[in-house]
Amino acid sequence: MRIAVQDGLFDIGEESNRFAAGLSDSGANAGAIVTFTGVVRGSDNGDMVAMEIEHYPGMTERAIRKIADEAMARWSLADVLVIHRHGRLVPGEQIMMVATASRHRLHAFEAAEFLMDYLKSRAPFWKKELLQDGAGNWVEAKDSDEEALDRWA
Amino acid sequence: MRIAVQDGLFDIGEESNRFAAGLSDSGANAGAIVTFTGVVRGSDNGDMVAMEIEHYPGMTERAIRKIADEAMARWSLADVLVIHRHGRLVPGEQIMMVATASRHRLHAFEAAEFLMDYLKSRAPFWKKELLQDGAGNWVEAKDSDEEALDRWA
Amino acid sequence: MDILYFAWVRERIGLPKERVETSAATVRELVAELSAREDRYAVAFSDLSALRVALDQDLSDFDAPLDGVREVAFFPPMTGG
Amino acid sequence: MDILYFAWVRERIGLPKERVETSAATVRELVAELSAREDRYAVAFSDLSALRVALDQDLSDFDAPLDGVREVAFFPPMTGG
Repeated sequence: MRIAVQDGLFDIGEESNRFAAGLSDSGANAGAIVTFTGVVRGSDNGDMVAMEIEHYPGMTERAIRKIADEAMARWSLADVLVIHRHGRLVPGEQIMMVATASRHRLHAFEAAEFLMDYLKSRAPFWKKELLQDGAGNWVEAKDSDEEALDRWA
Repeated sequence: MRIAVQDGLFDIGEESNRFAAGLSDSGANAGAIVTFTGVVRGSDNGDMVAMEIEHYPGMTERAIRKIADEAMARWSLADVLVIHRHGRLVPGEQIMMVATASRHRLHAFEAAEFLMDYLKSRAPFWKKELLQDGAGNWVEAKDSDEEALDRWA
Repeated sequence: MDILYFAWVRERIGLPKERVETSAATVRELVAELSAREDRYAVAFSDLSALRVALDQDLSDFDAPLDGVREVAFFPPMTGG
Repeated sequence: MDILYFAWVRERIGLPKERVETSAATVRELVAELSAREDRYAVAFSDLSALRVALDQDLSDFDAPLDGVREVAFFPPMTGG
């Protein structure tokens, strides 16, 4: 399991290959690898210049590890990767990535969706949209993100 | 949309980066990218030396395109990628990959699962396990793979 | 009409492709005609529930008519992915 | 006890962190104590349903006891992912 909380960019391809190589080196014999990558979207009217992501340094890795441990306990997984950035990001940059590996595709898919649903609402990150006119808007949590957790209750 | 049916290896990282770059170049503004990669598993007793994948050349691309078009019609997708290999593969090599991109993570996840479920049972590929003693076993279709399609009916 | 065989159907019949002159109206009639020809066909076609058929590269079924069809393919359930 | 504030809670209160001496028994009592101190606290804590609290870096709730707790953090619902 690898968890990285970082301000720098990461390379989707490099991380995907490293995850796959790790499986092969460990003899995990996993047949299914799922990745999810989140990318900063531009606002529909184009007035967002950047996304600022604040986090809670002591708690962030701890909360993510708890979520990843829970995924390992619920599904039969050969490995889990979570990368989440913080700081100032511009539209088009990747925010975060999860990867899961399992013998069976359903486990890998469900675990990746579970990780995403929990990272959205239970990992201590807060997004602020920085606009062209200098204003900043805190992104509000969506009811639908909270409701997504019901699926795993 | 890109569909590739090939006997050669592909690089998961390179394909992931190319897919992400294509989204960015086209201004798709997709916030969510999901990939699935299938890897040849070794047999539990280690006696499988290779997996031979037969396909139906004329029909394969046509069937995959139909499945991908159906995914584009059902979900709001910015792009779809399907790569599927045929020929002789050894354990640890990747067999196939799908990637989906959407504004919303749920669409990207569901479409990727849909593509996988249909590729398993509706694209004309047949797997044969080649064993150490020279024998070859055709892999039998699983009831569970056929039942997985009910979810999308 | 071209007839194609894949996977163990190809192995049991012993060839990947052949050209057949037939007046069969449906896939089922074509199967009966081939099965009557030689034992290897009868063996390959003995359990139709274990077989799939494609007409001109689209999945179809055994009761489908053959008018205008140029290519028929027989194979076991697919195991891609 | 260290008290941390994040996102708009931090902005409204005007600082990221402070050390507070308190005899509050629960989070709710601590919130009442802070809110009585100055208006900016009262504003930030005016709607507890819009806030979350973590005790020693674990999510908790407003009725949780504070005995032995060294770090309390207040913030809006998280928006990661």
